[in-house]
Amino acid sequence: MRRVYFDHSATTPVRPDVADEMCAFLKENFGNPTSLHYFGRQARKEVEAAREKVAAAIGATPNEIVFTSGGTESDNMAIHGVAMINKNKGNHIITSAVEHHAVINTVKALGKEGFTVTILPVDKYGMVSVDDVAAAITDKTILITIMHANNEVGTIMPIKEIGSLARSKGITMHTDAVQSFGKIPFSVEELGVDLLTISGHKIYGPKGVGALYIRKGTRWKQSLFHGGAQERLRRAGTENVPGIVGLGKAAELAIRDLQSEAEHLKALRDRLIHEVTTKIDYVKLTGHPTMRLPNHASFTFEFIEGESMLLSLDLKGVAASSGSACTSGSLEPSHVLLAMGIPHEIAHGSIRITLGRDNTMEDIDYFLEIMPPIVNRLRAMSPLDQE
Amino acid sequence: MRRVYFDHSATTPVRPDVADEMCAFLKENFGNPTSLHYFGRQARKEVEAAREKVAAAIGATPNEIVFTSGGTESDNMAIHGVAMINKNKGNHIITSAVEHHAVINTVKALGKEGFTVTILPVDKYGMVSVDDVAAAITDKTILITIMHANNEVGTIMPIKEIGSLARSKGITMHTDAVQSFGKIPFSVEELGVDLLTISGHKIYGPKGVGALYIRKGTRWKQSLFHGGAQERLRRAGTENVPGIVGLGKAAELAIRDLQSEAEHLKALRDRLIHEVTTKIDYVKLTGHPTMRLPNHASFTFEFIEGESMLLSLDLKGVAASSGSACTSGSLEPSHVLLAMGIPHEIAHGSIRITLGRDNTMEDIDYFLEIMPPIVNRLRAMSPLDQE
Amino acid sequence: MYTEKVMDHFENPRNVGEIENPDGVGQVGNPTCGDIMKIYLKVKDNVIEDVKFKTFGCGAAIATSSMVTEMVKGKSLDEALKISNKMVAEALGGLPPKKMHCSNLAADALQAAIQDYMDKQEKK
Amino acid sequence: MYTEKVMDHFENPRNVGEIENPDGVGQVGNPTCGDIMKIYLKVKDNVIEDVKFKTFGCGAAIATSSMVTEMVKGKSLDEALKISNKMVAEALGGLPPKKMHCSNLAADALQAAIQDYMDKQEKK
Ligand SMILES: Cc1ncc(COP(=O)(O)O)c(C=O)c1O
Ligand SMILES: Cc1ncc(COP(=O)(O)O)c(C=O)c1O
Ligand code: FES
Ligand code: FES
Repeated sequence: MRRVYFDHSATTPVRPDVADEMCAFLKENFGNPTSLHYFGRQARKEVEAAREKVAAAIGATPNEIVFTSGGTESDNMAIHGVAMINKNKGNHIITSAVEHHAVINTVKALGKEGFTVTILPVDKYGMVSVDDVAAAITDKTILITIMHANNEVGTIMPIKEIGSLARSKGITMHTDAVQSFGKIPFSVEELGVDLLTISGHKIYGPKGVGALYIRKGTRWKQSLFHGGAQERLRRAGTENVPGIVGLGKAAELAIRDLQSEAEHLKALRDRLIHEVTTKIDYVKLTGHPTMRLPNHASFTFEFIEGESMLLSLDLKGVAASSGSACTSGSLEPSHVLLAMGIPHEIAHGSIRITLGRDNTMEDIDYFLEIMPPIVNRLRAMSPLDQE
Repeated sequence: MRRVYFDHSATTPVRPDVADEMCAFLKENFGNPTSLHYFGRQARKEVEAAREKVAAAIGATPNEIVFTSGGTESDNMAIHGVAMINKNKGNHIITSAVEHHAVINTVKALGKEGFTVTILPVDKYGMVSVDDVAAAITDKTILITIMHANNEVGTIMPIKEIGSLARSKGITMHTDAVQSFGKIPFSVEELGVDLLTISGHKIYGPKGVGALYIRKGTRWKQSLFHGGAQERLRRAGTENVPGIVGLGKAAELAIRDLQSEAEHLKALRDRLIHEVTTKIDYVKLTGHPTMRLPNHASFTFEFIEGESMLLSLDLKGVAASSGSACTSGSLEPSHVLLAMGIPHEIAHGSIRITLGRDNTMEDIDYFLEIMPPIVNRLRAMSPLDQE
Repeated sequence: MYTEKVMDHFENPRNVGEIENPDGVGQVGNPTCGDIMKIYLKVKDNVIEDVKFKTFGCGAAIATSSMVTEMVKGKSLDEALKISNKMVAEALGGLPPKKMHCSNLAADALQAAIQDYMDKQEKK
Repeated sequence: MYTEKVMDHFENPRNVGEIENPDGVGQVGNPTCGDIMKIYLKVKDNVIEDVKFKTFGCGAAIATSSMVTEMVKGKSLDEALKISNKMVAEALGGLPPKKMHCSNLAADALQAAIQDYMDKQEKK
C-alpha cells in the first residue's frame, strides 16, 4: 500500500545524514562528557560542537544553550525557573489559550501554587493580540510565555511585537518555538525573547532531546532536576550525547535548507488547501490564512468526527492527525479550536495535515483522490442534519 | 597508544547489538507512539516491547515501568512524587549520606520546603545499618530512599532488609539501582521496594534514557513535568523511542549475560585489588571488601591527589575516575568518602577503577605496570610527610 | 489500538441507515460532546425484524453501533434488553480503556429505541 | 580541558624538589582542602638563583607550581614580587575557570617564600 506521512508536526523522520552521524557516534564515541579523561573529552568536544550549531541556528551564543530531554522539559524548565526566582518580585504570569500542554499545564500548575495567571484569548485565526498582552500586564507580571507558532492550526504569533513590549516593561519573555524552528527564519535577537524552546524530533532530528535558550543575564534558576553539575548547573543528568549530536546536525541542516524547503512546502500546502476547500463542501481552513507555517494545513469537516476520518485515511495509508498527537488519544475536542470560537461539534471534525521534506505533489494528489469518498461515506452515516 | 577504559560506573560503551537495533530504528521507524496511525502504532509496538523487557529484567509488570530521560530524572521523579502526594500524611524522609547527588540533592531541596530529613551515616565500608534505619523511622516517615549499590565505592546495601522493614511500617521505599542493575541479580519482589531507578547508559545502553519502576498501588504522583498524557500520565513529553528501544535491548542482554559477566569481572577485579594493595604502599581499598559490585575497585593513595593520578593515567591511555563523574569536575573531596570517615587529605587521593565486559587481564596487567611509577613520581613531588 | 473486529465493523459497518416509519427510535449523546448515536427498529411479534443506525463519533462509536445492530437483529425484545455495553465490547474483541464509554453509548441507544417502541405500544 | 602548556608542565614539571639550606621557604594551603604548595628559594644579590617546589594537588596545581618557578628563576626579587596569579595562568595559555584558584596558590607560595627570605634577612 502507498504510505503517505502527513503528520510532521507530531514528529518527523530522522534525516539520513543525522541518523548516520548519530549511529557512528553511538558505536564509537561513548564517553561521559563530564569525565576528565580522553573518552570524556572526546564526548565533550562533540557536545560543545553541537551547542555551537544550535546557538548559530537561532543567533545565540553557545553559553546560552542548555540541552534537555525535549520540548516538554524545556517549556517546564523555562517557566518554572523564571517563576521560582522571581516569586518575591511578582506573581503574575501571562500566557495564551492556545499554548501546547507543556506550557499551559505548567502555568496552570503554578496558578495553584499562589501565582496569578492570565490566559489570553485568541481571535478566530488563533492569533493573540499584542494589545491584549499590553492590557494584561501589571506591575506584578514576571513572565510572558506565548508560543511562536501553533502546533494545531499553524498560526504564527506576533512574537516580535510581544517581545519588544515585554522588554520595554522589564518582563521576562519565553516563547515555545518547537513548531517554528527550522520552518520560518528567526533569531532570538529579532524576536527579543529571553527564553526559547526547541525540540529535536520536530526538525528531522532525534526524539528525547531538545534545548532551551536562556539569554545571558536572564533571571532564571534551575528548579526541576537536582543532581550533578552538568550543563553548568543548569540541567542535572548525564548528557544524551548522541541525541545532542543529532540535534546539532539537524539544526544546522534545517537552517541551511530552510528557504528551499519552505518554497517546496508552500507549493504543496497551497494546492492542498485550495483543492480541499473548493472540492469538498462544509470544510473550513482553521488557523490564519497567510500567517501560518509553510507546511501546515488544518481543516474542520462538518457533520463528521475527526478520529473516524483519521482511521479511514490510515486504512488508505495516509497518516494525519486531528490536532496534536497528545489530544489524539483523548476525547475532548482541541482546546485550541474551542479557544478560536469554533463550536464543539465542528471542532470534533478537525484534521491536521502537516507536510514534510519528503512529500511530493503526488502525495497531495493521492490525498485529494481518497479524501472526498471518505467524507461522503462518513457523512452518509452521520445522524446530523446536513442541509 | 593503548587505550584502556576503566570508568564503567561513569558510563559504558553502547553494545554493538544495542547500537545496531537503535540505528535501524532511527532510520526506519520514526513515528510518534501517541499517534493513532500506522507510523504511530509501529513506534508504540516497540515502546511496549521494550517496556516488557525492562519489566522482565527486574521482575515487574510492564505497567509498573515508566520511561524517563535517565537516572537523574527517575530519582527526582520518584522522590518528589512520593513527597508531594504524602505531604498531608507525613513529612519525614530518610536517606543516607552516600547517595548519588540526584537523590541527596533532591531530598535536601525538600528539606528546604518543609520536609524533615534524616541523612543516615554509614560505616567505614560505606554501608548503611538496618538498625539505624529502624531507629530513624517516626510516625511521620513517608519515604525511605537508599541506594542499592554505591557508585563511588561499590558497596552493596542491605536493601532487602530495609525494604521489608519499610513495608512492615507501611512506608514507601525507593532505591537507586543505577549501579547494581545488570551487575548483580535482583528482583523488585525480592528487594521489597516500591520504586526503583535504572539508567540506560550504565548497562551498555544509550544515554538520555532511564526508567522508574513504580509498584502498582504505590502512593506517588507525577509532579515534575506538565504536558501531554504520555506514559499513562506519569511522564509528559514525546517518548525517546530509539532510546527506549535501546534500553529494552540492553536490559535484556544485561540480564542474559549477568552471571558470566560477573565471573569475568570478579576475576579481573580481585587480581587488581590484590596486586594494587600489596605492590603499592599506603594504599587502601575503599568500600566493602566483599559486599561490593563485581566490577568495582576503588582506592585511596596517601600523600597524592586524585586528579593528578587520573591525568597521569590518561597520558598512558587509561581512563579512570576519582569518585563519580560529577565530582571529577569539582574541588571538594567526595561526600561518600568523607561520610565513611576517611580524612580529607586521604579522600583527596581517591581513584575508582570500574571494569567492563570488554576489559581483559592484559588491561589489568597494563595498569599494574604503569601505576606504581605514577604513584612514585607524584609522591616524589608531594610536600606531605611520608614516613 | 483497535482489534481487527473493531476495524472490520468500522470499515464495513452493518445496518447503516434509517428505517422509514420505524417502530422505535433511540438517540443518545449530543454533538457538543462529540458523539451521537441513533438507532431505528422495526419490530414484529416482539422480535426485532430490522435495525439500522446512524452515528457521529469516533471509530469505536461506529464499530459498536454496527455490532449492536448485528447482535440484536432477529432477537426478541427481551433478549435485546439484556445486551449490556460489556457484551458489545466483548463481541468486538475488546476496546481500549479510553473507548469503553463508546460501547455504553451503543447499548444506551439500543435501550432507548426499545423503550421508545414500548412507550408507543402503550399509547396505542 | 587543560592547554598543551599545562599538560607539558604537568608531565615534565620544572624545578621539582627541595633546596637544602634554602634562603626562603613558603608554604600555602593545607591537606584538608586538598592543596599544598611549598616553594624553596636560593637568593644571591637580590636575584633568585635557584627555586624548587613540592606540590600536593591537582594537575593545575602542579603545572602552575612548575610555571611559577620557571618564571622567577634568575629574576630579581622585585621582579618576582610583581608576578600575579593572572600572569601565571596566562603563561600557561589559560586555565579552566574552576582551576583559576590553583594559580592563586602558586603565586601565594612564591610571595610567601620571598617574604620568608626578607624576614630572615631582617633578623640577621
Ligand atoms: C508547540 C509544542 N511545544 C512543545 C512540544 C513538546 O515537545 P516534545 O515532544 O519534544 O516534548 C510540542 C510537540 O509535541 C509542540 O508542538
Ligand atoms: C547511583 C547513581 N544514581 C544516579 C545516576 C544518574 O543517572 P544519569 O546519569 O542517567 O542521570 C548515576 C550516574 O551518574 C549513578 O551512579
Ligand atoms: S464515541 Fe466518544 S470517543 Fe468514541
Ligand atoms: S589546587 Fe585545588 S583544584 Fe587545583
